[in-house]
Amino acid sequence: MDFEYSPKTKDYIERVDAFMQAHVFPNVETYEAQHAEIGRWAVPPILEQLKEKAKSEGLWNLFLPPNAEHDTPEYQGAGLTNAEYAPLSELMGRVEWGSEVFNCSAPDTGNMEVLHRYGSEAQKAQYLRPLMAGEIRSAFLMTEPLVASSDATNIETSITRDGDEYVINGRKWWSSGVGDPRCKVAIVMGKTDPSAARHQQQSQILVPLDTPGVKILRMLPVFGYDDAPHGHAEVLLDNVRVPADNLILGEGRGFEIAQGRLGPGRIHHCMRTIGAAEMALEKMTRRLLSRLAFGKPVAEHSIWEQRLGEARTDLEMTRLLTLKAASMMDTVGNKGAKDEIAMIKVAAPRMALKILDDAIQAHGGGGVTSDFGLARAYASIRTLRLADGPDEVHLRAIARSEMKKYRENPNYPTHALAAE
Amino acid sequence: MDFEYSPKTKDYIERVDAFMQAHVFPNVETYEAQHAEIGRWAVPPILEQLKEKAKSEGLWNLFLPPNAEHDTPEYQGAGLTNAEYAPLSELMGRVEWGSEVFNCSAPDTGNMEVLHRYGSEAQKAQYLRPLMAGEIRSAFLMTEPLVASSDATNIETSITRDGDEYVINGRKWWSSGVGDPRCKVAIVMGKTDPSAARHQQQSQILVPLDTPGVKILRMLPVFGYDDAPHGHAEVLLDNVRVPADNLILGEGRGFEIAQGRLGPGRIHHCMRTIGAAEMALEKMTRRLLSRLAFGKPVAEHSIWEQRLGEARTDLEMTRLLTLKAASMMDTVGNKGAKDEIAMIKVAAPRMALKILDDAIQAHGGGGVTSDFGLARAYASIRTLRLADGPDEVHLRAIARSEMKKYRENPNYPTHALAAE
Amino acid sequence: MPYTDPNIGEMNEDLFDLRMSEDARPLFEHVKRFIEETVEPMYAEFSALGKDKSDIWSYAPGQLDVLEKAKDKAKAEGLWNFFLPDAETGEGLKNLDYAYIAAELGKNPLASETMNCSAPDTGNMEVLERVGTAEQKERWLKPLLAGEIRSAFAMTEPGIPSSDAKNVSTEAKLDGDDWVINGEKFYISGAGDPRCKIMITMVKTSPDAPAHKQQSQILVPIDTPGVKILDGMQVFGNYDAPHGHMHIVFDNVRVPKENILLGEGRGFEISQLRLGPGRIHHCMRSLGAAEKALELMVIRGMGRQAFGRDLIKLGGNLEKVSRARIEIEAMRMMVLKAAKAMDVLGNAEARVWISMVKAMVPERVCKIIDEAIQIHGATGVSQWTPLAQMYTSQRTLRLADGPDEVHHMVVGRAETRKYTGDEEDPAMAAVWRK
Amino acid sequence: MPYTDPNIGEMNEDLFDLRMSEDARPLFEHVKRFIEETVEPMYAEFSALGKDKSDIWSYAPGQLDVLEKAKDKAKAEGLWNFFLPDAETGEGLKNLDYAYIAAELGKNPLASETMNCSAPDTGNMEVLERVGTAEQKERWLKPLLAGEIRSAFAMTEPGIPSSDAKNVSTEAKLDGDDWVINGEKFYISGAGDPRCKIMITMVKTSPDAPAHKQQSQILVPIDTPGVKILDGMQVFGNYDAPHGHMHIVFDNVRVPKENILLGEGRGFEISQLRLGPGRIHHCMRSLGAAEKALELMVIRGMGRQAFGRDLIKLGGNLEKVSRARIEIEAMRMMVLKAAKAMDVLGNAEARVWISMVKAMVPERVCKIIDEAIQIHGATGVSQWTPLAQMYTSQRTLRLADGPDEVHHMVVGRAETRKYTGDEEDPAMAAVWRK
Repeated sequence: MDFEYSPKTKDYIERVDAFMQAHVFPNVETYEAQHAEIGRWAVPPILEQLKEKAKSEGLWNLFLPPNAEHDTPEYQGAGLTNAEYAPLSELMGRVEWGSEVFNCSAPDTGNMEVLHRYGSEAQKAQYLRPLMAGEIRSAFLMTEPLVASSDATNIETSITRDGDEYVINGRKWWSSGVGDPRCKVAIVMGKTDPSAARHQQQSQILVPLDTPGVKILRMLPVFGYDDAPHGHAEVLLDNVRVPADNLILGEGRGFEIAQGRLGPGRIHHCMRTIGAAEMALEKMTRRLLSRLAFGKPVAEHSIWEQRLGEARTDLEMTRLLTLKAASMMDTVGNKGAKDEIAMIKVAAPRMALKILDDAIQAHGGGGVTSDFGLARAYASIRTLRLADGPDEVHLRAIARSEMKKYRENPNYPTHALAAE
Repeated sequence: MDFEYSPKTKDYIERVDAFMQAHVFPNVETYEAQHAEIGRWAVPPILEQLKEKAKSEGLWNLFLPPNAEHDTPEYQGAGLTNAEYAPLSELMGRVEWGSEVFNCSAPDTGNMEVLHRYGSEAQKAQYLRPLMAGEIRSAFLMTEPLVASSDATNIETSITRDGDEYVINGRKWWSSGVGDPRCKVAIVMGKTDPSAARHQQQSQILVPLDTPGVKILRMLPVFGYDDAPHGHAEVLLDNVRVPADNLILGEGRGFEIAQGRLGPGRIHHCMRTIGAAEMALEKMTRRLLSRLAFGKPVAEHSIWEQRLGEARTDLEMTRLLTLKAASMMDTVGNKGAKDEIAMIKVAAPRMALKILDDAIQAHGGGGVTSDFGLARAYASIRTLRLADGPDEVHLRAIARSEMKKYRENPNYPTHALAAE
Repeated sequence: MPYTDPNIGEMNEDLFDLRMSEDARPLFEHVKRFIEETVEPMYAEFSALGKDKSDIWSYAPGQLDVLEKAKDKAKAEGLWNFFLPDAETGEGLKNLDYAYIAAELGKNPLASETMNCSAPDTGNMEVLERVGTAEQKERWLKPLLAGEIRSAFAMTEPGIPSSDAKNVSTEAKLDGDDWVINGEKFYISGAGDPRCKIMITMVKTSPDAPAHKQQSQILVPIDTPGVKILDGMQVFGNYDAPHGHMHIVFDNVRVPKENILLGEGRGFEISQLRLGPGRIHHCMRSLGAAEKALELMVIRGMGRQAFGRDLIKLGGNLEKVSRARIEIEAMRMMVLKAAKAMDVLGNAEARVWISMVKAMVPERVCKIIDEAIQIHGATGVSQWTPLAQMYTSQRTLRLADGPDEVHHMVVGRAETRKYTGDEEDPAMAAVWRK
Repeated sequence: MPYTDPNIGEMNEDLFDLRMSEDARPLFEHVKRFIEETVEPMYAEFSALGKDKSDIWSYAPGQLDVLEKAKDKAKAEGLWNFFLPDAETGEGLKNLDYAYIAAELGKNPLASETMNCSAPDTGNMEVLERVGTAEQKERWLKPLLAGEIRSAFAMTEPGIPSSDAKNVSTEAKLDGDDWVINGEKFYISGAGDPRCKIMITMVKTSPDAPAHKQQSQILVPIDTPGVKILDGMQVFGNYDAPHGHMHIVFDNVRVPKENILLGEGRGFEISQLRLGPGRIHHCMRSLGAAEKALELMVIRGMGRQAFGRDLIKLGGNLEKVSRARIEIEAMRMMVLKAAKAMDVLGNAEARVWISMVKAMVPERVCKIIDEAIQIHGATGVSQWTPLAQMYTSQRTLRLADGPDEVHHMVVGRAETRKYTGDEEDPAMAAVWRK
């Protein structure tokens, strides 16, 4: 076991951090000023400028791990493994739109991975190429308002074959990214065969957002935030017709595809969350040092020392487990890492929310308003405890692994695995 | 970064685990039966038999890291670094007296490290040799009942030079291991010069326990446990005279020595604690699977799934941070690892106590009694939140490191360290 | 002020009778009925009218008409200004009785205002009633009592930790017959309302006086030149418009010398008047929010299935429901007891009780709402349930009127004073009001 | 039994008057004085006499004499058996009044016994009083009421989760004129006392009856052949001797047919009688422990320094003190309310309130004691403070009388039943007693 980053990772950490310090942090205000000027659902030009710059420095598509089977000169990432990319994701996560600068933002990352692995040549040419070039953005339409989507077999949108086309009908929500004017295509999950075996009913299909019948009903606020220009949409799919070739991989293979996409996405979210927690801890500490109450710096009120100490401890533990999960994905695959991924999916947002809540408290009225970005980060990370399956589902999965050891093998040796 | 153990570590893990499965777990009952028969303050013979066996298999003194400066053919450990030893410590910690089988139990480990590093040749010959051979045991007399010993400058025991001797006067408690009939010597912390600079007042000195004036006032219970035959004593030092040569390193160097000993000891305790937590989680899971209530296995009452999931998550995170701290001690030294050591000192017992408390709850009346060892483990690990400085002191130290970044350097770049 | 033991941990018998008094029951029943029969339909109409208004800082055409109509009805039925003690006898509703009523008022966002019992006007009216000059009463108290105008209380400042009220730094200097005020305030609640005409403003007039005598309170008409309303403060992304929590700069604002309340350096003294009751009312309203969240949690848990079981049987949800119910009942008793303590011991003596509930209630209500959000999945953070909105407003309460930490200091120090007999720092109470 | 809404979350006015009744005050004052003047000095003497006794399961010479002397005094002063309702009128102390008194009794470990009001005798006497035959009363109730013997309640079994009382598996079979009992019980509290003569034993007599009609309760004299007391159960290393929590095997124990209480299959019915009051008393005593812990925490925090400051100002301790105080006051009100609910609604209807406090109090008191341990450093876990002992006994309460989880199920399901109207599972209440 070795807790030092490899020289390659260190090099990337330095480059990404330097880029953040030199170009991203100093432009946060620019971004906000431009955004205020051009309207909620437009993209501040600074973002595209920064993307060009990052691309020119080779800090681009860092998220896409090497894949001998599917990599081609045209379609390949920067060659970083999940474990190598994870700390970079944290660094980017310190600014809400930081990941996008490096073309590493959700849900594009997941969609690119899916297309890279399972897309046909035509699908790649049409969608993967511009996505990897950062020319367009994309969405993933999975969750539905009318069913408990944490149990994905509940998904009800229908995808029905009709000649050379599929006809799609259904209602989706929490379709993130749909608000962005650059968002051109969505991957839609739905049922092609309701009579098939439980895990073979679903398929995934590519739907250009300008297809007739795709109706954006409205943008959903998260707490008071619209998360513009990204946005979370409620989308009606009303007799949407797309060519049959838009189906990914084949009918009934929706689950298979979904399982592949979840692992890396969760790692990325967790690492970004850790980055956000680092920012909150920094802001909290600076704030506590800078303010006096009842005759001494608030930092010296001892309850705050305890909170700072706990914050740092929780943060370090969570980061390590996330890095381990990333590393396991590289070495034993998504499936072998599934418990660890479930663990960080629960642990990272909880940790960050606790730190953010304390940071809000330390900032007084400034904490809940927009001045320090804390309330907004809280709202956005709170959503992570619900997205991709609520905590309860993941804890249940971990518990079942725990039980399985003894249920299936009552003679399971005492802690053979304890120190593995 | 690499989360796999090295082949060497894996080999040791296998050997220690195999030894535990083959010889230690099956003899827990033997130990208890013998202990019940021979009396509280005698040592069950099985323990010495197991020690012989472990020694013959080369599983001996695993805790003592290689030290080029001080290692000699006569005085050296098994050659494992802190990071290599840490997982073994966890495996041993699954049984309360497991560490001793491998001559790796506290406070001997700390005392041996001190003697190995700072002892004179004569001190080594007299005490280190039999300690490393497992022939005698030892104690460390630090904490005092009358002062807040978490602030070690408060220690009041006096060590006064008188000709060729030192005369020691003071009262100590929580002197662990003094109950053991094999315990022959103690390292005593006290003041040689109350007028010196604050951190140069203290010294450490070797005191054979049969020296006149060493009075064991009584053994302290922890909750209801006497922890026999190990035991925690209150000791009066009443004009205790020892040769001047018994002083370790030199007058006023007590702090220097103390700082060296704390790091590894804390890692060991934390890893043993993690082993105890693993045992508790296993017992809890098995129990929940085996009992029915209100028509279904208790394991399926969903609150228990949540607790199991959280337990596994917390356990994994804590283990990783502990391993990282061990690794940092090897690479950047005790001082560079001080924050991480403080973090695990707080995190590991808290994690284990939560899991033990849930496990107690799962066992009903059996949980608080002696049948499953859970109440006893709870009592003993609860003490760890107080020993070696209470949580609050360590959290404070972590908080101060956090503040230092910004206090001393207001221009500290935003999270340059975030992903280090 | 020598500190007297607030009877915490003691068996002061009077504090254990938490029944509503018989006298208050008719009012309580009347208010309940009025909300159901008049306020609720009015609120529905009011909301419908406001649905597409373009300026969030205004009222849509017709909105104020329906509101005024309901206010007139309340006035006609005698449901008006009942928060205020009788001007002659000094007697008013007991705090305990008001607490029961506040729980009802909390059930509709416009209920308090319809009966002219809404914050921050209530505190302002109380202050004017008790310490206002005849002229001040004529000019400001009268229209406030009539419900013709609204008001704000300008206390909190962005640059300093306002939980220690000694820090207030907006300065007022006498220049001839005028006070000249310079400074910056934020979270001035209610100042966004177009009907808000007057602000009671906390200022530093006497920097050389002892720490607790430096502050004064001054009446500042909101249209005075130099009062610059910069923006509303968002709370988790919401402006809470048109009420608003405004960010205001005082730039050489001149008001007549007579606008000072009570006198120079007496700002703290006035603050004592306004702190207790308001906090309790907020806490009672918070309980209403917690009840609502629990109700939503149970209904959702029973109506939705996953993995073949009701959600309520998954994820430890039943225990979460139980813990929520236990907390709610415990909080209810504590709030009522604090209200009773104010009645029996007086506001000053009851302050430790008040701090107890202030530190206890919003934090725990946030936790309950958070659990309710969780069982709703993504719906929980959206506008399809009131939960996200409720969360943000309860979260804000943990900072308003003194952050939790300050109240824990008050309670903790009361505990240590049992052994030391020391006095309390009076600054530890006066803070910003919502 | 159709379930009736237990008024949780509702405004049942009677539940909000938590004052001690006037009638009870003289008794309350008398008990308080008696503890101070008689029990405390007696306890000091009792403890001194027992200091070096060799057999922990015995009383040292003289110990019982001083105890009996104090008991006689209590009897002479009329402080005797006041837990019991009047045999003729059926009226007794209100639960609310008893709750206040229990808080006083909790202040000394021998106070309850000195006034013949200690568990598990109280529950056993109540049961005998209500359902015993004339003969059973003569033989067992009389000496219990006179304080001549003590008793135990044998319910919990090691092999099964006793929180679901349907699981009880010790069997009793009729063989001629005798019941023959076989099985294993543990945590039989009080059975270690040499004065303990009788056990009310929960057995399964009717395995073919419906689930709730299989159990019966039978009187088993502790000296009956076949009753084998194996050992005491340690609780965190303590035997709590000589009272003890015993592990007992029933090996072909024969008792006469007439020893059954009430009748075959009526075990659950009897259990309903004994559950409510006992739980409340435990909770009131727990509060006493929490107050004690808080007191020790504050005193320690103020009297000890580190890093140049009082401990109370380090480690967030002042906030911990505040949180402890808030919890204690909230718990006090909840326990009193549950007691009042028993008075107003009856034990069965009040069961949700009882479960609320049972799930709330010991868990939170453990937390408070744990904080107190923490501020004491290693002293906190040793015998130099009562804290470790208090912790273990409070921790055990989280399992006794039904683990927290079962009580949360009771409360959670009551919440869901508001919407479904379903009935409750009566098994969810009857559990082992301490």
